[in-house]
Amino acid sequence: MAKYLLKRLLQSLVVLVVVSAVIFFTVRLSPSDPIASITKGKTVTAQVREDLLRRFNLDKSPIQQYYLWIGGMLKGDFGESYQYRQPVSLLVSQRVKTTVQLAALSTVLAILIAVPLGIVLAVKANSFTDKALSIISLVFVASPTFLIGVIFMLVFALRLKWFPSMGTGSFRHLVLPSCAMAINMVALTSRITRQSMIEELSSDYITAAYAKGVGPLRIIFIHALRNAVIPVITITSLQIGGMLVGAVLVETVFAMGGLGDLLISSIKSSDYPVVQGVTMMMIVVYCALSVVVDTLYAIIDPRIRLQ
Amino acid sequence: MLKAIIGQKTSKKNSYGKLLTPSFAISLVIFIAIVVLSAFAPVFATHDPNKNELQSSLAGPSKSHWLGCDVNGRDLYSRVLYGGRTALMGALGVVGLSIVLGIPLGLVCGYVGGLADTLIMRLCDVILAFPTLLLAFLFVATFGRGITISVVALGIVYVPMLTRLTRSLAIVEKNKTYVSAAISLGYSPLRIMYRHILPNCISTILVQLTLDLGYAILDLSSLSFLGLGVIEPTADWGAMLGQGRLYLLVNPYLSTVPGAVIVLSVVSLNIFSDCLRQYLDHTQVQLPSFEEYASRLEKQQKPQESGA
Amino acid sequence: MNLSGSVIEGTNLQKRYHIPSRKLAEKGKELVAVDSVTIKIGRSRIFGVVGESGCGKTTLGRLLTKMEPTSDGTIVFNGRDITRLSGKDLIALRSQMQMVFQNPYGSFNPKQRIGSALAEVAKVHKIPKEIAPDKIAALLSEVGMPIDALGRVPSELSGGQLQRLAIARSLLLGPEFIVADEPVSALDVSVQAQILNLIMDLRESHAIAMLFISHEMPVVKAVCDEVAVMYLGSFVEKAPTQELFANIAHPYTQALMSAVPSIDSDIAKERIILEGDIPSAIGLGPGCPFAPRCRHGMERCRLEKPQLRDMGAGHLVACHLH
Amino acid sequence: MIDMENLLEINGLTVELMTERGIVYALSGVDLNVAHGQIHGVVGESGCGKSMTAKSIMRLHNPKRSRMGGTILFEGEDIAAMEIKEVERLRGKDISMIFQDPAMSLNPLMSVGNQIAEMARVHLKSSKAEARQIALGMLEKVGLSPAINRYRQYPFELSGGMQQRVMIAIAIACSPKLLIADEPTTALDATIQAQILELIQSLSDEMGMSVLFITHNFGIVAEICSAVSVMYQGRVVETGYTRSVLDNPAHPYTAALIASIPTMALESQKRLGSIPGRPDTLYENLSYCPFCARCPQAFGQCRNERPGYQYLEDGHRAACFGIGG
Repeated sequence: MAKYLLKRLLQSLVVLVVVSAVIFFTVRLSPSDPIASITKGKTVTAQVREDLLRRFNLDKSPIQQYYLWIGGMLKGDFGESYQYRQPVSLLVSQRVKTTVQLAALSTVLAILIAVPLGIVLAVKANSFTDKALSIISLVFVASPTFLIGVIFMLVFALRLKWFPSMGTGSFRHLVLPSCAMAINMVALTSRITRQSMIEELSSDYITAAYAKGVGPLRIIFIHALRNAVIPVITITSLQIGGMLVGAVLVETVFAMGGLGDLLISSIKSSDYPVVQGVTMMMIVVYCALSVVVDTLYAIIDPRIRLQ
Repeated sequence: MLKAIIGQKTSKKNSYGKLLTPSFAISLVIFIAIVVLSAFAPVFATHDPNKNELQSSLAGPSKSHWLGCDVNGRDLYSRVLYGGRTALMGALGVVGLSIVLGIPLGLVCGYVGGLADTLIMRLCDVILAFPTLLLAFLFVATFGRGITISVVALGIVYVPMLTRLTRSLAIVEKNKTYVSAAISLGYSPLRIMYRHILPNCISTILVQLTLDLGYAILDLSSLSFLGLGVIEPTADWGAMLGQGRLYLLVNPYLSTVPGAVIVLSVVSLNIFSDCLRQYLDHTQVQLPSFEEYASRLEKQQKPQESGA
Repeated sequence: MNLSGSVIEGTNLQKRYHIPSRKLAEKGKELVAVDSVTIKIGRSRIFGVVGESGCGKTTLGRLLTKMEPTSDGTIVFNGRDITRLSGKDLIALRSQMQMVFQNPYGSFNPKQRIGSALAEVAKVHKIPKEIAPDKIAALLSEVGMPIDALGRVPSELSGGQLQRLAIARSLLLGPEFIVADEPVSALDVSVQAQILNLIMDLRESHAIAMLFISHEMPVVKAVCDEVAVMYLGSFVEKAPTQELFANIAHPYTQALMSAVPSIDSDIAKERIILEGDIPSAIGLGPGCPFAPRCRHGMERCRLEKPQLRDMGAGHLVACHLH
Repeated sequence: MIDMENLLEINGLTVELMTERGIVYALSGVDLNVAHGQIHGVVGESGCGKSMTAKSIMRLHNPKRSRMGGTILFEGEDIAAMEIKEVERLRGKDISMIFQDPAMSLNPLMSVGNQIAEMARVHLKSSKAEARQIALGMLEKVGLSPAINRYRQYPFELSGGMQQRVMIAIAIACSPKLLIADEPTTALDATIQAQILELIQSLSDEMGMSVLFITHNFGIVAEICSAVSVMYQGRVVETGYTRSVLDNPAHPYTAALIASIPTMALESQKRLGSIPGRPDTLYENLSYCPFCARCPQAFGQCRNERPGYQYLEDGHRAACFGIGG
């Protein structure tokens, strides 16, 4: 088990190094002039230009810049924003709380609803409830997060005025955005859970368990569920990536000023240090969560744990 | 009587795993309608989608403007039609790119294996380390906004997913006896991959592609919604929704109509894909009860009797 | 045409696989699937190989047909050394040696009609268009299938029918050597008999050398001219069929024979039940591979691997008892 | 053969299955008796309904996709008419089952010890510690030692033969009166098959347990079964004591089947007997002998009527018009 995890950790470390290079050098391919972004388009004297290039390490070779960037990141220094003239790490730390709260709340909400729902639908497969809910979930899977956000805002904030329509601060501010994000995940996860449960329930070892005289409840919860949950975990881990992006969209809708807002405004103003830094951070989080998920696999499945 | 009817020999053809179920037909009709309306937008549109009529800014539905106008006074109905062109063509581009690169790469990885497989799979790992839209964000940040950049960026993200799927299917097929038989008959690897393995994987791939088409519509509209996709004044569902949300209380149609069209096209694609999968996967076929079966047979019997 | 009359000859064939094992204890060890096997099959002869799963019988078939490269040893086909053959030459050789597989349901591309599958073989190997249809028709009647089978897809046919068609397909190119890898073990008893009869007929009419792989003693006895018993990669006993079953010499062959459930009441037989599982072929020791399960196991068996020795009448045994 | 000492009496069992292509008449009147302590073989080729019979006794069919007729009397009680709750109490406790593919029949995520202990927990309401002791004892009993180490292992760590031993340990954990063995050795090698057969035979002797042994292999029947039923197309066509059936097969199908088996006694290179044609599909509820199309002795009556049983000596019976008359 320890060996498996170590191997997995090393793997993601290698991926992270390659990803960091991809991010850094992709951004260098940009045809636009970084000084123009820094000065917000104003023309400056050669002297000022020189100073700015030195200040942002732009006078060095790309390889050296990459080296400095990586070295800085390891020390917690993600560089300095062009448009705000503040350290990226400071900008991020001011906004990260909102995004983390949003993502965590919606994930927990989604899993708490989706897994039990999926189990019920699998047991009642092809009943009226199953069919009706499957159509509803199809619609929600197909609805972009931002549309759900906009509709929630229209109905619950603007018309009914139950919740604030924008900003952050209280728990009430979080309700609509996290529900908007969760709904998509509930739809997808419950579908996967249902499918996976149905498959497990029709497998040979379940027939054998019935032949042992094991009752239906024990079969569903002790035998089938553990096996069925493996693909659910896979999908959830993939969704974590989608969720980080979903947070960006929902934050935009509800003007929450989180990491997403920062990222989008930086893209629009070619603020490369922020784009690089935030992208890299998101991927680190994504990779870390994937490792957590793989640990879960190992805990559940002896075939992974013992080999 | 009943017993005798049930005893009738049924046709050998599989009669319950039908593709043309009601939900399949409905979803197909809806999707084709959306495609036709967007493809022939100039025919169906009532106005020039990019013409500003500031006097009718944010106007509600009326005789001349069926769904009202946006803040610049552009006709919403016409823009939805033209927006479909952008969304559908874009999604088609994304999926097309993934087909052109993903399927051959997947076949080579799965069937040939070895060093090529290892290298390609590691590359896929790196791309998949980026959550879907994040790589697109990076591309847009670097090369600027625009539909082409968005399509290429998303295409690159979709390729490894299709490569992985094709690869895993190819590995399953590779281990089947008929592939060994083909090798022992002296067939070339290219023939085995394209004539034998691919036809046996294609149905599963097709199911995935229809799903991907829906996801591509969603992802492209997300980019446009954030203002990172199409450039004004090009009509696009996501971008329209993004602008419309600022006037939610004044004219909710501005965001809800493009939103509804997005949902409708993606839902129909998903149902389409679901039906296709159920049709291909025989274990998913829902069987009638004995009573239903008997009454069904009785119905089939009746017209024959009356005809005779 | 060489003088000895053998179609295919494998000498000291060996196949080793490296184990990418994560278990430290097995690291760097090799799986020896086939170990120093020498085999020679003449025209119109059926050579049977019996053994349990994992004994290397299938690998041996794949080595002889060049489906897999050998680690060591030489293969001579019709007097020509084909051990290192590759690329275009190898593909050309395929028409002369064919395989029939265990699972008839899987040996045809499920998406391809039988007719198109047979036509493809003819097309790839450039059998002229004028001849191909007649040839296919003739073969179908020979294996006892109606012409309308050509319009079917594999899922519409039964296992026995598919196996007949698979045999017809392998004969289409006029091969001189066929490896039949458990061709009847997936079939029901009554159908199995039909296919075995067919194989015996074809051997005569097509002058084919055949390697017949099976895990069932009675089946091998029914069709083969010569039989080898294989255990963990090596032949432990090899003899002409009559001779082998008249004087079974190796303790493993004896155990295998005794394990065959028989319907005959009059054969009073001694039951030998082997203890334990078939060991894995990874990292075998220096001694006889069967020694740990053998009831006659001696000190010498654990230290020295017995070689095949001729006991007369072409009966070869690898055992220190003989 | 028909005596009051029967543990299991199946009379006129029919099973119809709903499939994609319509109704399949999987079983059309199966009659089968298993005496106390007897190992009773059921032989037939694939699709003849032998596994279906086994599943019916355990009521393992999906009730929505199948319907049953006839009676299955187990110790005088009709399983076919029971509530599913009652059947659940029988399953595993009085009637156990082992399957063809042990690798697929064991829960991959549960240690084998816990899977055996589960039987004691469910049926004997044992405490955790008691169940563990019972499971350890069972592991020893089926020859998996040291039991302490085996207890903790998972199915994927065991070979096919050992997995089947675990299945047997589960099956006998509550000392059932009847063990249904559905082709338990088909997936195993010859030498391992011999081990498992010996294990089943000795357990049956030791525990006085009846066994319904389903197989396609007449050799196995000859070795371990005292009585045998031959099935064809959803019916038992011949029943009797094993030697009686093997030495004097009364039904043409049984005779042809036995003639087609390659045996060690047979001279090599000789042509084997074979049955022309293949079994029909089961989409029709036949009103005539299902074997008549392939039978060399068929005559007019065979094509119009279903044959009833003709009785020979010692309980040996066969469903064929060609006998006696």
